Amino acid sequence: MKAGSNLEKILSKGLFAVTGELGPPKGNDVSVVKRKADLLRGYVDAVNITDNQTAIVRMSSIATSTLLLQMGIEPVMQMTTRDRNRIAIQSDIFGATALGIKNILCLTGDHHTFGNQVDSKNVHDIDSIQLIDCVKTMRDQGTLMGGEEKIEGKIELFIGAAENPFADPFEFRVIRLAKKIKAGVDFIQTQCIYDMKRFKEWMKMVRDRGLHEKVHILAGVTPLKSGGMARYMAKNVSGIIIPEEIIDRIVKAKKPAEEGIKLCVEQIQELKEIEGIHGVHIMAIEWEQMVSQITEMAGLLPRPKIE
Amino acid sequence: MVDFDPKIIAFCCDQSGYPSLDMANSLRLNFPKNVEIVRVPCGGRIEAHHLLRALETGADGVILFICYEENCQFLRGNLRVKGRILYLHKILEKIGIEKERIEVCYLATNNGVKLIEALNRKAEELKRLGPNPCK
Amino acid sequence: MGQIAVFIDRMRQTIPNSFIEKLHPIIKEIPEIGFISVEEDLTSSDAIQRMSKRLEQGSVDRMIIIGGSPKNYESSFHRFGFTTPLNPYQFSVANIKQQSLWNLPEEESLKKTKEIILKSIRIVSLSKPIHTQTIPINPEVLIIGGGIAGISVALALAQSGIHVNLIEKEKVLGGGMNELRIFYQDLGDAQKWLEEKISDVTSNQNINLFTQTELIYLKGHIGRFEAKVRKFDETEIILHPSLIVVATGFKREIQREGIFAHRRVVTFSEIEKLISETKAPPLYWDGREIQTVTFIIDRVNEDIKIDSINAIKQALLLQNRFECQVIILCKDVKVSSDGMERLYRRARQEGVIFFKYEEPPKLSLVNGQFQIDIKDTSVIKKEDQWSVSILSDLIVLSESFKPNPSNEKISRLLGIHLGDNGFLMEDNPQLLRIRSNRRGIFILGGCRFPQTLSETLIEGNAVSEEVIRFLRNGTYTYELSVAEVDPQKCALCYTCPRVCPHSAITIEKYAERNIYITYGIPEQNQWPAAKVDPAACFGCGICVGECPAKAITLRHQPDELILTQMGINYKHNS
Amino acid sequence: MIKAEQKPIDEILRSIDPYNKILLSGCGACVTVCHAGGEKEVGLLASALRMARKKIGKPLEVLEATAPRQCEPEFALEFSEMIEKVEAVVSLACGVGVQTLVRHFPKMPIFPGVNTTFLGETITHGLWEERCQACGNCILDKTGGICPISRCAKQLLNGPCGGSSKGKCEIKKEADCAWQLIYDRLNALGQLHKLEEIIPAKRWGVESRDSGLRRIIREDLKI
Repeated sequence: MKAGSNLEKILSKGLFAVTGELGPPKGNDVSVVKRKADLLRGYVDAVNITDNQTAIVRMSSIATSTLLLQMGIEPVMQMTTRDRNRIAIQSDIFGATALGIKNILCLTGDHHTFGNQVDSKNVHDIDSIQLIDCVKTMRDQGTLMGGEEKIEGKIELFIGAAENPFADPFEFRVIRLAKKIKAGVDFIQTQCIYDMKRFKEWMKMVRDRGLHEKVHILAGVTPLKSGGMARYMAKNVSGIIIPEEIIDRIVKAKKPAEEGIKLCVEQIQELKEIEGIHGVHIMAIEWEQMVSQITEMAGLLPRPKIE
Repeated sequence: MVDFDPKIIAFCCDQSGYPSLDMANSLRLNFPKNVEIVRVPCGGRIEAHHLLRALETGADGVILFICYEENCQFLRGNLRVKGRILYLHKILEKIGIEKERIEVCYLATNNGVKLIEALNRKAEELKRLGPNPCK
Repeated sequence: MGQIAVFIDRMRQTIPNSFIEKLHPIIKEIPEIGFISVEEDLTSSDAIQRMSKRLEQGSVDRMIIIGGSPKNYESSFHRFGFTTPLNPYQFSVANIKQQSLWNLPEEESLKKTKEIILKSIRIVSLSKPIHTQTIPINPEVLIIGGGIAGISVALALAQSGIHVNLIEKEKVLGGGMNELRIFYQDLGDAQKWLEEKISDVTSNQNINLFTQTELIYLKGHIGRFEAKVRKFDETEIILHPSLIVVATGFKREIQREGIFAHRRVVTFSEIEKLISETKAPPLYWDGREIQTVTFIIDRVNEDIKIDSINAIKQALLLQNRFECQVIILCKDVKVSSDGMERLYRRARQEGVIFFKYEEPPKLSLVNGQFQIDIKDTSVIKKEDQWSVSILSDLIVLSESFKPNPSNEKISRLLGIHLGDNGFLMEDNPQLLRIRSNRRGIFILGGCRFPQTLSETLIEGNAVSEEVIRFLRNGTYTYELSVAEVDPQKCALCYTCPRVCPHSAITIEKYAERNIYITYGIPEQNQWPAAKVDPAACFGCGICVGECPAKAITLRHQPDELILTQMGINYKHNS
Repeated sequence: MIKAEQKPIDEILRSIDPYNKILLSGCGACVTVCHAGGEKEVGLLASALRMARKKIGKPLEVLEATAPRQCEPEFALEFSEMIEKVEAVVSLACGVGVQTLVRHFPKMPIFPGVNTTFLGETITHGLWEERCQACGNCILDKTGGICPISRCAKQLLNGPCGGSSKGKCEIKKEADCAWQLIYDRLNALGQLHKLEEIIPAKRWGVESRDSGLRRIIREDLKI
């Protein structure tokens, strides 16, 4: 065991993992965190706590993760390199692990110009792959990044990263995954998948390189609420591909939200069958109440308890 | 409206503006009173600083008589000067001078009447705008 | 500085004598004035002669004319070959015809006239003499492209004793002309004619023929080009032509899809070959006797007339010589060249059927024959148009005429413009279309636009004439009324070579680095700067207006002349 | 070369508001090439400033001068005589040239007339693009000659982010994704294996501007 987190245990036992996602409040209102966490409790193995997602200022992911720990839910703390240099990153890791956080997701982060502090200076001291390397060094060598300096105590973290099979250049995406594995990543959560054909193509490339045996891949899904949302995402969010027939299906449905859930469940079932997929990551953005239904319908319940 | 004779500097391209001017002269068309003619080999010769200097040294307005687009004997002289005027208009806006004081008028060789009409219209317009405040 | 001659032109009594009398005292006040002379009509040849005599006395070194438009004087001086002892640039015109000054109230008119005259005097005082330059030129020409255009010019030039370098990319000469077997008018043997021409070229002492050869680079300008060509065996030769003729032709292309891929759908070139090689009827193709032939034109090449003319020529032959029934389907019949209208009328008389179409004809195979369905558009109302079905043994299809793929490279190497359509561009539609934007480079034939043989030959004559006239004297003289770069100020920003419409500016090593070496400075001691070639420059002044370092001046119209024309005393405030 | 853009005239006017006689100095090097501060721009701006001030009844006298390269001390000192005659200077040179004047004329107020924007190249006439951030340790050998530090919005060193779409960057849709360019180029060179290597974190704090004032010292050249 590298960190002994619930997520790590489930994945290392070869069980199909389910993770969820929680966006912290745009302020210090703890009740928001509690309400959202309660909606996820028992339906997922761990919950991603986003780190100022889309560069919108929110409660810090360390604080929110700690709140979750207090509620008895396992967090996956996201950490972006957008806002922290390597001093802040390592200091935050000390703090996070001291507070009992055991999962980390290493990200570059959305560009600051998408957020609500466009005048800020982005840091990008290191990138996500270098961050993985940094955390691994801290955990496995017990030293700070790049130096011989010993850490007081022991860093135990299950290291995750994201990967987007739908961004370009397509052929580079697998190379990049291999680099993340080389840097020391333990699990991967993918961008939300709608274009199943392209995803399967990508997974084949992953398997051809034998990467699926070196890392746990959790396939990302996001239920579509409405035709409008599907259209918006397809048009405006780079790195998300939504095939026309899926947009069509949601747009033409009598109850689009229901159809969205149904589609999501179908997708999970299809993803489960792909060799090398060890779990799903359900990103129900501001729609956390649906996670129970999705996991139920997809036959992912009850979630295993491992001591 | 202020009653004065606005001073206009008219740049005439040798291919269109000047022949049109000759035609206007032969037809004995009536000019505004205060016009200085500058003959240039091509619209492309007219530099941005000539135009600013014109305004600076006492002209109330400047008008450029150059060839229609795609009709420049030197292929792109008229397009280049058009670009310079766009740049100048931005400067004029910034310093609070009406950009109408610098204007381009496209002519063919035989547009004597159009040239005079443009000059007279310009004079009227400048009377409306009043004297150039930067003289 | 010497004195100024003043000529007053009454413009055939346009200016009343009374006005001129009033002018005299005003002019006399001006200190620089040498003499005043009044003429009735300064654009007449005898007045110009008188003027010339007066100036030869040598008491003045510049002059002004008080009269009408400077353009009138310039053109009549040019027409009568007026050469003054004065430099032509130390001359200015006070155009008092403007606003018919003599018609204004006296006081105002005299005041204005005086202003205009004083301005002219200021201008003429500022004007510097501009001289001409003469360079020796070799009677040597480079022709790029050995098609009929290049061949015809090469032969004409060689006959006049000009040394011609003819380079051709392919192994054989002839280019697109190899596809033409029968002449349009007299239906004579075009190939035989071409072969004779080619053998003339190969045997001509004055023509240096390089086949399988391409141009690699070009330096220099008119009269002094330096061209490097590479032969098929990789050897490179440097040529020094004075002028260049580009005649690289065009390319034919056909896309055969669906039914158009059928063996009995042929191109114009194929049917031309078949007709010329079949001695007597019947006509066979693909093992089948051909009795009906349908031409479909205007499917591609909508604005090119070669197809129409070819179709009519071939239709007549098929109809007369091989007793075929010919149908021509077209959008428009384009016969706007010499004698073609007559040919078209003859084709109609001989029974060739013409059908206009708007929507593309539909083709299908019925019992081994093509069935072509079209709507007859001779009725204007759409609903009254009925369908027509034609059965045909053979379909003739036009190939599309595409720009030569090497045009882009040629335009880059030679600094000549490429049109949006990919063909090389003539300088200016108002001028001779054989001139490129660059002085000394001519374009002719299909590289500018696909056209008929006779048109190409006419263009070829025009080019030959221009070239011969230019090379006749062995020297080239041009006025130095051009743009000039101050290499000290040049920032090497590449603005001027990019904006020059005539590719007359290059960045060259020519400026002198070391003032102690006074002449014959070796290249390593020169530094690069933009350089305007005076022989190639047209003096438009675009580069002057663009230069961010103000390193370029227009010699015949520097800033001070423009500011003076604007009425500014340029020294003030600058 | 250095690329710059002229400051808005109103901003320059505010800087020189208290003065009645100024020197407008241009530079014959980089800013001339990008049409921001050469002799032509100096002339234009001088006219515009004079006109703007005449309009509000506070005439301004403007001397104009352009140095071949303002960031050399000797060229800067050539302005000495003119600077004695004026109350302030507006320099159209890049930030470097402005500071060269500042260093040599300690008592003279000197204002920048351009915003120094980036180190870039000419794409076509009138279009310049950033190419280098002077990070102090060139990695172009690792990235196929295309710089992700200046051309990737996130300065990623190990491949494109999830926002690379059809060759374009999600942050500026008109910009090419640097990593797409790197991929294409290494692919064309047959060197895709270079992408498998992890490029280690850069030593920003030692090599780049984060280290404090950077200097290049060549003892052999010192006079």
